[in-house]
Amino acid sequence: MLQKIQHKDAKIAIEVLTKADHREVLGKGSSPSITKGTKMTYETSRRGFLTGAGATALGVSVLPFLKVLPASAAGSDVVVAVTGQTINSLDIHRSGTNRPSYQVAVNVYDRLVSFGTKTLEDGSLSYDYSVIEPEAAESWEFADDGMAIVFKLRPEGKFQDGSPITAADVKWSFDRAVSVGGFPTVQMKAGSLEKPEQFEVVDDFTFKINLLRKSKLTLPDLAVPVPMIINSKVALEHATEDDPWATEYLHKNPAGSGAFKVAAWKPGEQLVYERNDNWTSGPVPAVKRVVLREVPSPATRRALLERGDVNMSFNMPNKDAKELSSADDITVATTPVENAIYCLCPNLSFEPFKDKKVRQAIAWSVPYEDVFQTAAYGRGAPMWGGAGSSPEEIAWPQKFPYSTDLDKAKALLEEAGLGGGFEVPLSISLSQADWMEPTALLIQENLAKIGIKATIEKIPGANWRTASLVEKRLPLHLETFGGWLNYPCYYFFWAYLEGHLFNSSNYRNEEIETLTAETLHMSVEDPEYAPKIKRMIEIAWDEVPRIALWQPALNVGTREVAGYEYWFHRQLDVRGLKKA
Amino acid sequence: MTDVVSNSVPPTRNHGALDHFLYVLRSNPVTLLAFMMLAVLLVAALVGPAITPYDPLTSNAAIALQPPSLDHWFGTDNLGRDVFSRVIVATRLDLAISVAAVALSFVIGSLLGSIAGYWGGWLDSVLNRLFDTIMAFPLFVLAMGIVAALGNTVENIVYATAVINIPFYARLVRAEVNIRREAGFTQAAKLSGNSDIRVLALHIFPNALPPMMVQVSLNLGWAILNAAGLSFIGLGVRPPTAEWGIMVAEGANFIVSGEWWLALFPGLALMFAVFTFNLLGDGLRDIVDPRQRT
Amino acid sequence: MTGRLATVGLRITHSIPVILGVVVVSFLLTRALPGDPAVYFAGPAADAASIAQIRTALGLDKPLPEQFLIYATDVLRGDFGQSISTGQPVSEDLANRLPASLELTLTALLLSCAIAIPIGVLAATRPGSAVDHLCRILVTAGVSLPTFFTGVVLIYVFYYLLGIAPSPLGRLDFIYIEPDHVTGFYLIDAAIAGDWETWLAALKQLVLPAVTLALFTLAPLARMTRAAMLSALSSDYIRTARASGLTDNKVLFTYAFRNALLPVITTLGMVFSFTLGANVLVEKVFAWPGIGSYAVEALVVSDYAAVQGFVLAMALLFVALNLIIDLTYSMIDPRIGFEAK
Amino acid sequence: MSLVSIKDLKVSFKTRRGNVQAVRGISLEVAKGEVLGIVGESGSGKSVTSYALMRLLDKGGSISGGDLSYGGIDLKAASENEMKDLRGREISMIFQNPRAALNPIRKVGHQIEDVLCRHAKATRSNVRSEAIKALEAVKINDAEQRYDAYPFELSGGMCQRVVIAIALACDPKLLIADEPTTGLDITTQKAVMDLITELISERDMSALVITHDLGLAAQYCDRIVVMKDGEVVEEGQSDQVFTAPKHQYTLKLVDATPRIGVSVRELLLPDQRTPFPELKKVDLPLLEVRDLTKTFQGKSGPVHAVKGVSFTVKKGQSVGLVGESGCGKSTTSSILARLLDPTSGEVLFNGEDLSKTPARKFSRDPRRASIQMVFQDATDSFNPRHTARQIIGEPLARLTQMARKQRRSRVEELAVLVGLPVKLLDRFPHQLSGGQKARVGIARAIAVEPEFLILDEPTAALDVSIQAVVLNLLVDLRARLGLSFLFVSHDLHVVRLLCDEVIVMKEGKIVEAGAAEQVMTSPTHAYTRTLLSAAPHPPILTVPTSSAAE
Repeated sequence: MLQKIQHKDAKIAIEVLTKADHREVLGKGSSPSITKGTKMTYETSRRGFLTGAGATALGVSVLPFLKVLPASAAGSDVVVAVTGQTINSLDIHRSGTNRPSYQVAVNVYDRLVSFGTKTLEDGSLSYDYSVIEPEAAESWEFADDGMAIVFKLRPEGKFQDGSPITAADVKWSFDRAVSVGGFPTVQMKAGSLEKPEQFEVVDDFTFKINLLRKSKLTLPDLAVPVPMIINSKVALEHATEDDPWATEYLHKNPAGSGAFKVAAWKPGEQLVYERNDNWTSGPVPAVKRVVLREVPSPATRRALLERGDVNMSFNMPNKDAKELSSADDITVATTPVENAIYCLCPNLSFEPFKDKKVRQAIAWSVPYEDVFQTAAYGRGAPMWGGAGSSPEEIAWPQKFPYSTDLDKAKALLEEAGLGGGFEVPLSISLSQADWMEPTALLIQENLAKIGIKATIEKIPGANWRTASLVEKRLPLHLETFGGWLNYPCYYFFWAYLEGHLFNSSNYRNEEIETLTAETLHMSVEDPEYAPKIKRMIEIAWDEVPRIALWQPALNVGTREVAGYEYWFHRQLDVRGLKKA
Repeated sequence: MTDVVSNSVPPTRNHGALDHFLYVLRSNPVTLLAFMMLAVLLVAALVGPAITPYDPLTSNAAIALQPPSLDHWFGTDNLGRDVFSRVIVATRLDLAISVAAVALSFVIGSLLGSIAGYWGGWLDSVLNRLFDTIMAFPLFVLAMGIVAALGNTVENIVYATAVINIPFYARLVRAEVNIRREAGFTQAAKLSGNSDIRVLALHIFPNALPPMMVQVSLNLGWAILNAAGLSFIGLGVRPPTAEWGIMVAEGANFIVSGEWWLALFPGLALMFAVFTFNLLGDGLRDIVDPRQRT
Repeated sequence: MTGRLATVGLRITHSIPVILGVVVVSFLLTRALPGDPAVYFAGPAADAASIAQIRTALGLDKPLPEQFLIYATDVLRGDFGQSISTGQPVSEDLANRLPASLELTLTALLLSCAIAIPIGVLAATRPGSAVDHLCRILVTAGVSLPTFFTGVVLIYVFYYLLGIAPSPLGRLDFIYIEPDHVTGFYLIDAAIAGDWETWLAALKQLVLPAVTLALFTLAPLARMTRAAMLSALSSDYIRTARASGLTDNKVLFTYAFRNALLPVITTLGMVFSFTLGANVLVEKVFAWPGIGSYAVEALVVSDYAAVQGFVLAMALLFVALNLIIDLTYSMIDPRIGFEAK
Repeated sequence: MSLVSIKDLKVSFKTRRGNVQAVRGISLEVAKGEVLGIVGESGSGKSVTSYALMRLLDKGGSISGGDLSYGGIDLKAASENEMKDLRGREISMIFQNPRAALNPIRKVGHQIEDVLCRHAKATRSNVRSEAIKALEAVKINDAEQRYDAYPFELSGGMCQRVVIAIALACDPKLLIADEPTTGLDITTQKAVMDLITELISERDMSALVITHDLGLAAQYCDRIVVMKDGEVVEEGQSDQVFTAPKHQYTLKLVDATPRIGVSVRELLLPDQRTPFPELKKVDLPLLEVRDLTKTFQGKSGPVHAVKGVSFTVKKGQSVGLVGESGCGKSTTSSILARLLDPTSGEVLFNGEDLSKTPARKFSRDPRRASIQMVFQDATDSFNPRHTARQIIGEPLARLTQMARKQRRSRVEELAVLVGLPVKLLDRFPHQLSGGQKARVGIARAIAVEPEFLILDEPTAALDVSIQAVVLNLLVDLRARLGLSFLFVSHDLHVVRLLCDEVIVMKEGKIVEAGAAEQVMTSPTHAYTRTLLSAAPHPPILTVPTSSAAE
């Protein structure tokens, strides 16, 4: 009884604080009706216990002896998660915004549409690529000629500041995405969304996109984080002549309509989400707050999860995932990343790799199983040992028809006239050393067995993109690419076409160039689609400019939290989380 | 009072360098310990690769992450390599890095410090500002910057470590040279017809050696730590080369999951080496200083 | 007093070339870093055009001397530029993070002094004894451990195994709210706010990283204390004091220790600036939001402005520190006339 | 009844070579009101005795036998706390090098207060005035202001007064003065000794004066104990010890003390005296110094070290340059040795102006060999890493074309010439005694057969008996090699022994110059007279020294 009363008191105190003190981030949420508190309650509440009542009641005398306040005690509507990376901006459109920051776009902003949700075999949740669902848009329809899409916005749609979501906001946001340059513009382009003229405000709640071409990629591309809807009224207030898109303002101040608000953000330390109780684009989330702490050391992250100090560890190392999956109270969701492969890339700009046989020899020499077990701890899907030289289906990625066969490798090398072997640097990125280093070491060892002397070259993270993708000057290197839009043709577009960013092998094949161009926008249902894709895969297997190693997996460990959903963007979507 | 002691016992014979060395060892158990430890390190560095039970580079995924056993005294790492062999083999590289770095900074620092301390004037001022500038950098970050800029090879780690140590030597030598610039024996050497450079090189500088030996030995240890720190940040030597710092840094990630041996043994080896060098300092000074002989 | 002020002015003038040197070197160093920040910050899937656009936006398309000129004028105006990776003005980042590093370093040094100085004094009063050797070995063992290793081991033992320590998550466990910003030092700010629970929590977070750093700084301090005490104790004025029948405490503290303090303070200053730069590793291990980890991250992604700002801030700190040491020195030692320096 | 009684005291030190007996059973007594001098050369154990009395032996030292008592208290058996109560209150001590004897960073007033408070001779309220009284007692002007002074702000003599004030603050009964005047200028020496004796007799104290200077002991002490190698060799009333020494060693000491009316040969024991060599003098100027000035840039403006000095040294002549510290004599000698460039003026050597060649380049000048120097502090003038052989051979290697083998024999030749046993040639400087070092220094200086030799206080650090030998050696060498000397010293008595002419310098200027005998006997300048009178005046020998030895 006593505890209950205390609990109530503490709750009020913390609520008061939330209003009184904006830095307060962990209280029990705010209620607009209570705006004043006595000085006393304010002070006691400064401790801001997640436990609220319990710890306050036990008081100072007990606290020093509490080892660590477990997250499990942190109240039923607060989730504490850890991640190894820093969120450096709240604006996905800004240049310099890093990948981990994309989750802000997911959680704080809405898009017109979203993907559906499905349950995977292992019981974990995943987004469903095949289903497009409404988000800020209530409904949409294609024009008769298929060259335009008209979206009906939800009339009740509200931004977090209470103002309505209008078509003008959508247009402003889309204009921004295609105009600011850099990644957002490129991503929009993938959906054939290239210039502001395509976007049209029909009326307050009707928004029209005029298409440049018919493409299966357009609608899915509207569900990726980039085309988020920004409150243009707020943004324009802060726009200047030099900064017409208000990048300075939105960088630190989100103006969205999403399920969560940003309650606190300290780059390098933490980001705190607070529920938007008036979310209009979906069911209001179950948890009130999500605290995302940045902990660079994976060992510390693991310890925190194991000790129960956090509810969630996002993007865990494979080894931890493997070992913790057997723990009783920890659930590890390991989802193979769609449309992604870890590969070994021989660069065709370098003499020995111009010969297909040499590339094949290398493909036959990789100790796949050892690499998969050592570098990935068996998390993910094997991409070797496929049955035939032609694919049965169009799924991507699928097993390449190679496996470890040093004799075959040697023979191929002989055939290529390089029986004596050669020397080559094997480049890896310092910032991805966790999987690249063991992989490279094992490959290096086997290459040595067929006479190829590889020296491992570590390239600093800052230089990796320049060297591998922009200048494409690494003779033999490890590479990873995953397409957000889950189509084989999309993967080929980025990774097999000459000059395209992820084709770090400098590969060119006329047939693939043509086939990709033909299939990229083609509907999957088109009868021509499957044969063309199969042909592309066949060529890619035979010519192996990219030697697939395995399909990586995203590991997320949770504890007393349910509702984690895998997304193609590989960022934490906190909207569906529930305290178990 | 002390002159009583030295004068009332007329020295009977001239002790040789070896005698003196042995005396220093005898008189100070810690120094004796340090030299014994150094011997262990040197043996490991010289014959290490020949005596390891396994090839330090050969992986064996089947026996990855095995705890220490009779077969693998220090266990195996995530690629199934024998940690014991790697720790032993790494000795040579780690010692080489620190010795090379320290030698480089010793030579350059001594040269610059001697010049600054002996001639003084504007040269001294300029050099001093230069040293100040280097010292004003957060040194470890400077080392990181250098390695990052030049690329992470063993040579560059050596250069980076040397650069950040140069001011310490230069300062020390400068002070030591400065106090001897006007000393009687310096003047006597000039009277004997020695040019400035001869006076500096043959008379003043050798006398600055004893205090420098302390610095050298401390720095040897510090250079190893520095290289290890760089490895921890990811700017260490190339894999699969065995190096203590990298092994500790990588092993550190395995501690929480229970594979403590990965970090512990290279960590102990690292500590052993640094510890040895740190302990060596005073003993080395006593040995180099002829005034300690009677 | 005016003389002192004049000398302070003179000292500051002396450090101008140093600061200038640091500005130039840090500029060149950052430009020598590998990697093209434009590529890095253009983000994934950026094409050549957007990379070029970013490059222009960053001013990286201009010739080096012009870039330097722009940078130098900005610095003169107190503008350290904007960090690309955190997206914040560098000065703001540093102002946020410097107190964290300072708090950690100062606590560690305080701890270190509290142990090293008594040990050094003890060893100096019994040179050559077992106590002396033991001190030397212990202290040396401390400095022989790489800080990141010590840190990880301490976390493993005290947090993971024993559960005594709080989770190694930055400056304050997330169940606490950070105290009102006054100094940026949580211990001080919490004390000002009278919030002793937060104070205690902040202290608990500090213990492990501070111990890690302190272990590393024990050796130079203890060694110097010992050496300085030995030389002070063997000096003539100690003999005079003894011959006057002064008590052991008086001789040891008023006479020997105060004199020995001078070199110890010099060492302390060096250790401080060294530690502040070198706690990079400790900050990384303990997720401590200090400037060290900031610098490392900036360096890794070639974030020019952040690296330059960090280095410059450290250099200014270094100059200020030297000034403080000089002032302290002159307070302890009357011989150091200010004009003599 | 005696105040202090020492019986069969033995003190030993633990060293690298085992235990060393520094004091081998000495006995002595100090009566109330008596001033006892302990005289002996370095290593005689005289200081150790006094430290043993205070129970303040250095590390490794211990009283291994005998009895010590003070006013009936057994000092050997007294606890450390009892000793602490005695020190400063009953027995006080003053030291040589007074500046170092004071805590450099504590106000002198506070240092006196520390002692007063320790022995409860003052309360918190009156401690300041008591300390000022103590300062006044040692005749410090403006005691009130000096109270706030730090040692570095005081002159050497003033520091010694403060040390005395500390020692006497608590009215002890016994004062031990350990070489109280060493390191002070001769005029200050006298003032300090006069003050000590005055205060002692005023307060009816006893004193133990430890000194290597027999003359000083004879002048200020009632009774003298002569120590050698840790043993007492002679004891007696001071005039008696000095005028009628009984022990051979005392005789040697007495003889070796330079004093008016004795020649350099007479400093030696009679059986060691060889006939005075014939000195060749040529009436040709070797070195002419004209209007030499030297100005240093100090921190607070220029410092004029030498202000227009002119003099001539003739071939074969020996000129003495006398003055107290800071008078410019060392600067002058450095310029003449071409280690320093003059600001202005000429240094004509055999008619050529040496100052035209900068000091920096002079080491490669052919005339380098002609001018050599013997340094004041032999230890400092040797490279500690070189053996005596290397040190003597250095100028030969640099300034002559001698082959290695030739050089080796020449070094040995030189060693024989200066009386250094050849077997010592392979020792490092710190392994040699003071006298041996002086010989090495001389051997090095004459190795290249210079014409002109500058002797910068070559005997200042030596015991008198060794000084006597070295001075005679110099005389012999001068005769044999036809050298010209410039002998720089603060001690007129020593200069007189060796020099034909004397130049007295004060504050960078020559105040008096003339033939040595004449300057000594009838000085014209007041400063010269002060210098002469400040030197200790031992009782004149009444008995011819030679008879005592027989």
